[in-house]
Amino acid sequence: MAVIGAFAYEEDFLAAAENLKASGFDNISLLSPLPLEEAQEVLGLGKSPVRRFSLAGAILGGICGFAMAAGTALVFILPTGGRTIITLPPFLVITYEMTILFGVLFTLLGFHFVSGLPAWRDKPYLPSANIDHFVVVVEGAAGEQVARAEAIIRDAGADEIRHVEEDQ
Amino acid sequence: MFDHGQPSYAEVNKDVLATMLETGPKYWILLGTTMGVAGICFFMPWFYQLIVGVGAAGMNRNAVWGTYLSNFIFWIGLSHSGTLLSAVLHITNSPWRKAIYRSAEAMTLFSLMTAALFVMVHVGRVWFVHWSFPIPNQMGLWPNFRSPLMFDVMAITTYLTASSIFIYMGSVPDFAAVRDASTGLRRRLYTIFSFGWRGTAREWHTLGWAYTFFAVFVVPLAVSVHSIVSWDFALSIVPGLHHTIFAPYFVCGAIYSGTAGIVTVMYCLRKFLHFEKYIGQVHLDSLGKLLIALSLIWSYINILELFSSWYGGTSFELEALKFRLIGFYAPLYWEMILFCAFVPLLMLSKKIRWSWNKMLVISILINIGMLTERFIIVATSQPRKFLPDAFGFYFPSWIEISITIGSFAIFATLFLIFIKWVPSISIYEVKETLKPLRRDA
Amino acid sequence: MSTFVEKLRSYRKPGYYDEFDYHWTMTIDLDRCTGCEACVVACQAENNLPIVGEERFAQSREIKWIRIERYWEGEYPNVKMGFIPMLCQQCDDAPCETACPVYATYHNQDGLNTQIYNRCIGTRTCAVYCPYEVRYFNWFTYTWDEPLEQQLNPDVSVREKGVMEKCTFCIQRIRIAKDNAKDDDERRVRDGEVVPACVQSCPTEAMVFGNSKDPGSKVSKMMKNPRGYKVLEELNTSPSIVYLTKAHS
Amino acid sequence: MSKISRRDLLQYIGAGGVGAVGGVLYGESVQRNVELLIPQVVPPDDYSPGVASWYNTVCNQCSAGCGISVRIREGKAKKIEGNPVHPVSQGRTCARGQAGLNALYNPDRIRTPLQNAGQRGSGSFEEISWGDALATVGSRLGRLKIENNASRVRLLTGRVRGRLDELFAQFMGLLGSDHYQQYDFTYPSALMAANKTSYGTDVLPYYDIKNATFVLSFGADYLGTWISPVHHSLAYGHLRHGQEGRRGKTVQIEPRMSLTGASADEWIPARPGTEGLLALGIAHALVSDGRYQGSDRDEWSTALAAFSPARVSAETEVSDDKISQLAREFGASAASLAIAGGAAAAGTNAVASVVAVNALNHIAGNLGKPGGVIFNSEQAFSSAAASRPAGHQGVLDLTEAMEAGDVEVLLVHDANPVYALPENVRFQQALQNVPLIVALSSFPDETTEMADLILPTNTYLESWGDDVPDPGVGFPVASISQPVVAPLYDTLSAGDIVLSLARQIGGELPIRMRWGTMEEFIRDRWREEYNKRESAGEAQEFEAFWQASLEAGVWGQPGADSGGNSVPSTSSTIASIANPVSMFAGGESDYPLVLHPYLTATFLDGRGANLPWLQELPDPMTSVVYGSWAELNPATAAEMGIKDGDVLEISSPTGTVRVPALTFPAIRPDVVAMPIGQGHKGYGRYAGDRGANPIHVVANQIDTQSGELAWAATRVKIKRTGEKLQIIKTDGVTRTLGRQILAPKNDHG
Repeated sequence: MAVIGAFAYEEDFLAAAENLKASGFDNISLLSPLPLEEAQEVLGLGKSPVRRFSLAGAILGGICGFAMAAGTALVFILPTGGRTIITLPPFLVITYEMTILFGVLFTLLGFHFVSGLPAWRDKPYLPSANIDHFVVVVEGAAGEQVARAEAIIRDAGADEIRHVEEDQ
Repeated sequence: MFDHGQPSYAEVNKDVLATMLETGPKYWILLGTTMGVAGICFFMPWFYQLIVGVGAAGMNRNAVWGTYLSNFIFWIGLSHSGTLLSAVLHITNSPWRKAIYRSAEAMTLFSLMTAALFVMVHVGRVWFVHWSFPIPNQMGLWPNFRSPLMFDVMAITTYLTASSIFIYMGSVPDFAAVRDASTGLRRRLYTIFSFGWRGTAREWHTLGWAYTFFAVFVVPLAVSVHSIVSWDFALSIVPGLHHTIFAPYFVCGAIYSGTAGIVTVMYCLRKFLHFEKYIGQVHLDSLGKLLIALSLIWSYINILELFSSWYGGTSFELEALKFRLIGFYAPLYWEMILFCAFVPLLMLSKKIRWSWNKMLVISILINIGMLTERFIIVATSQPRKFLPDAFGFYFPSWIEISITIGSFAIFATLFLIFIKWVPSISIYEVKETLKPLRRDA
Repeated sequence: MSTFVEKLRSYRKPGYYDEFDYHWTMTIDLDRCTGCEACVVACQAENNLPIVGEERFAQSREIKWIRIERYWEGEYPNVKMGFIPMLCQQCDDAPCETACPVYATYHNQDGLNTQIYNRCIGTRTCAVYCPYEVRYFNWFTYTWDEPLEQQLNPDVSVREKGVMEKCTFCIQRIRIAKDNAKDDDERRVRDGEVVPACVQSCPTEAMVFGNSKDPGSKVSKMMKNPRGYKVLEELNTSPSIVYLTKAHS
Repeated sequence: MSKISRRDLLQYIGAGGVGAVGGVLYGESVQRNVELLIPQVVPPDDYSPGVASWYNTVCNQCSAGCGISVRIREGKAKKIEGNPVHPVSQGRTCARGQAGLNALYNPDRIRTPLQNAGQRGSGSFEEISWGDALATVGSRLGRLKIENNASRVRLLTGRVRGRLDELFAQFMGLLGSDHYQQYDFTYPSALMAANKTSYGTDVLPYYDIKNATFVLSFGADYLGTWISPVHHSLAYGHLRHGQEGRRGKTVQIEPRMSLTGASADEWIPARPGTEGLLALGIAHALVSDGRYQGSDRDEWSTALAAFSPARVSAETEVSDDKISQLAREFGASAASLAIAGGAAAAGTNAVASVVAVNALNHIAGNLGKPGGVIFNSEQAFSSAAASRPAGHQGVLDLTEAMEAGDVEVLLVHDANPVYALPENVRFQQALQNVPLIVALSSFPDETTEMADLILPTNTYLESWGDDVPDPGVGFPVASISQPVVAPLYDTLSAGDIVLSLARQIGGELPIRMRWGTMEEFIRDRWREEYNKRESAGEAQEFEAFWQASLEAGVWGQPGADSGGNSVPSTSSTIASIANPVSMFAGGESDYPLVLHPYLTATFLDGRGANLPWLQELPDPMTSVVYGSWAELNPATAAEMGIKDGDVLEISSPTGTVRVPALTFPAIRPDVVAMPIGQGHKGYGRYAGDRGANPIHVVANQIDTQSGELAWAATRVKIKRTGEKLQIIKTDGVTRTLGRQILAPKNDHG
């Protein structure tokens, strides 16, 4: 059972989120039509692990880039222009590009990994959360928790409250 | 920031989505026209050229590179302000970016695609162009990574990938908005496009971090891309091309022409998609100031280039310089100087900077100048190389001219398709610039 | 580890080859050259150069692997003409080679700047980079009016549209000579055994071709001539063609 | 090895046969249009796929008689190179020689006998069989012979030497006509006539440029077009750097810089027509300086008294300093040599000019010594027909006879007089009076087009023949010309046509001309020569000699002295010294410029214009391809407001041509030069209809002494037509702009 509360005002929404959190509801989602740093603070989201992916990707890309340039030059040795086989200046350019390419790709991977997207299963959601409403979703609530959560949300001034069965 | 008063959140959704969901006959006529022009002016001549050979173009022994390559640089250049500007402004937290960046990035993507098409048109045997990709081929041979052209392949594919990811990731929340506002097939499609985006704090948080990293990667990438394109020329020893200044020259020129391109695109969006509410004087004013700065840098580099050619004093450089300044293509050269160095100075006047129509004209002139600049680089240096006996002359054929015109139609077609598939203004970022609603307000 | 480092070092050696197997070199004595262009036709006959037609000439799209450049000096009546045969200089530090993304041109064991038509995708970068402008592009697929095609040399491929081509120092002749030498008890190719078509035809014997690694070869002796120089030497392309400048009586 | 009985073998063969039939049927059913790698099922003996063989023969692209080797693979000719053992070419070839393959494989070749099918000259022909063609000609000639009217038969050929010449002569002789005439525009007739005057013998001496140290050339483009360019080029290379520590000097005197002038150390643009005078001026300086020590010194002084440097300088526009410098160098050089040719030997004073040059050689003591003029008194295989006149006077006579209706049958072989004669000779118009014109030719050209019957000939690469190079090389030499490929089409060699005609005519002709083929004839003649020299050798021995000669392509006796040092009498030289001033057609006031038509190394007198390689060969001096032009001094052009590409109307007193202008830095301001060779009408697709033919506007002036055409004695006026024409050239800028191209850079600038 999930409890959904939609707010028209950001401050009410944030207040509800804080109260819920203080009341021991851990499994809450805060849906908003735009990124809200305050909401992220409520959930205690600090530095995102995405950055590790970026770093790893960049390093891996750099290594792969140089390895590709140097390795393929070694596999099939074809001298050009009197240059050395492993010609550093041009290979560094390749390394540079590959660093960025892998950095970007790994950041993408990191995003998917950390955000849990794509999520194909239906999750509790209100379309207005993507327009002008701020939505609190209390997931995994059972029994009296449902009523308690509902009370907190209503007290905070929600426009609309819904209960949704979760398809666990 | 908003010339016509602040819209509500819901209005933002409605206004932006309306441009996608409501399509009038005008759009279809326009799309049909651009597709027709692209087909007739670009693809048909190209097909003809594929059959007879690149000789269908006007290039010859003395100038084996022609308008295809100069157009390639032009389109790569045009791509520059989109993603680069968007990323820089994102990192520096400039709020005026938010209303325009989506279309600017789209411009990047589509001009890159057009540029890539020109590579295909340029090469002699396009059916073997995959041999230049770093994939094993039937000859057991890998490409030559020492070649500046390989830098190009790597840089442009990376740039294309990064730009696509950049624009896509920035659009995911907006895809969710489209999903919510639509039904049927479109809804199903956008469900997939939006990855099941709900807008949770965690999703926003991750996207914010990822997006910042994308931006951080894209800025040096974009700088490297045009540096690399300049090295196609500068790494040769051809007089008039072999200049150290070429990388900054090309990067600056690229941002310059791209920024002017944004002004043009903004004008069109505002005019035809009725974004007057969101794209306002502040954007125009900021871009105008940026253009002035860029034009001054561009002029400075140009003077530097002339100076170093002259100061070097070799017969090679002087002859190339002479051909450029007073040779057959001198009128084009001076046209470029007029359009790119002097016309932009008009924007010093706030009256002009604040006028949409005048800015449109200036931005188009700048891009004509930049198109010429690339042509001048290609067409005036090669025919004046080292052996005077091999001095020659190059004039584009009608096929090249037609393909050049067609490329603009391709770009326009892609852009027209884009505005129906992706919200051309970032919905959520515009909301960020609005003052948050307060109960007491 | 140490072998790895050694190996890496060896790969950093310029040109990769410790030394060339043969170093084919040509000398051209401008004091003998009369500009008669016998070499130009000889090359056309040997290497299947297309007959491009008047229109293509008007468009500067001729294909002549060797051409005679002419330079006037002075004004009438004290006017002089200088001829200089211009062909691929087979530079050891060739600007064209590094430019090719698909390795269609590279430096082989014999110090030759080779052009592999099959690999070429026609970016034409090599032609832009070449300071001697001796690379020629196939703007079209050229055909021969029947029965002129019966003359085509079966040892040399006919190039299709979109491919760059240039002087090969008649590599087909070099190959035949090397094969013969190999069959003949694995001996080395003798001086004078290989002559490119242009050198062969030259009626004034202005051109000498041979292996400059062999100190006894005729070309090595010619290279020591004090009149010797390389065209555009200041570009540091290390050409394999040494020109002997005009002398005065 | 397993044992297979004969019976088994037969069975296998039978089975194989069934299989083969099945295979063939299957093959037929799925047959696609494939080109076979090996064109013959059973290749001939001398044919191995993938292996190139070389056949030696003689080049026929000009009259130098170079030996060539032709590379053959799979029965196709691939490449022409010089025959290394041939003393004329010594392994080298010129551009024209290489392009012989274009003649063999020329797409415009005449492939079957043709009969005129419309108005004469309309160019419409229909195919007929060889039998009909030969019967037509043979019966006509036979009738004329019986009617005793054989003198109404005329044979006009290009320059033909060796046994073909003999065969032609014999044929015409047996027919009863003494009208066998050669015409070759490039033939140095004036030189022969002058040598007759100076030395009493009309041989072409051997000019030993190779061993000379100072070559003074009066208009002779010896490296490009004159007599034997390949041989001269070899000699030139030797002159420059053939000997350690010695570099010969060359000086070229001509109004427009030729290929040879460009290579010369000094180029002296004397006034056109005064080259002989200049020679006499130099001779005068030599004699008065006391350089000449002969017993007839006083006589020479008297004879040359009129040619003081001052006077000569005034008339030739060469400074007297220059004249005395030339005299000094000419006299002081170890081996000096003066030669005359080109326009200098094509004025109305041609013979007088060449005689003057001969005198110069005589005074400097250059006769009969290395590096000088060497006389070939004996030629190998000499035959009566060896020195057939190839002159202009004969063509004029022929034209007259045709006009008078005295010619009933005209046989033309390998000559194109319609192209290579001035228009006011009216040769083409005269042809209309000839009832039957038979052309023996490989290609359609202006003259062939006028024919009633075309008998297609093999090219020289498909024909038998032999040749004695003229001039000789200092010892007896003869070359064999053999077919290197089978005839491509239904064509016959000229010799075989003549032999067939002889059989057709009957009577004593087939008895006297008993050879079945040209090959048989050549063999027979070589056997005779062999027997003469080798005192009745065995047949087997001749066979070996013949095979060896065939393989080498040439036979010679390098040891045998041909009498090179026997200097003929020069007593008549003094007496023949005359004031050699050319008379020009056209007054100076009406026609201010002198027309200087020149032969090009590519087309010669136009015969090379149908070869695509030569059309695509940039002109050595201007880099122009595919077209002709008129060269003007930049000063003259500027004065008249003429720019490159302006179409000019060049009018002589006898005709007009239209041709684009091209400024040329090395030409006298009072001269307009035009290359010969273009301006064809009907010489195949490559010659096209491009450019203009300067010979057509040349006035029919003749040399006063020899009657040869004075093609360099016409004045013209030029007019801009206002039209523009792109001159197609491969050169960009022809100045080095101080770049390190022709010479190493000096240390600092």
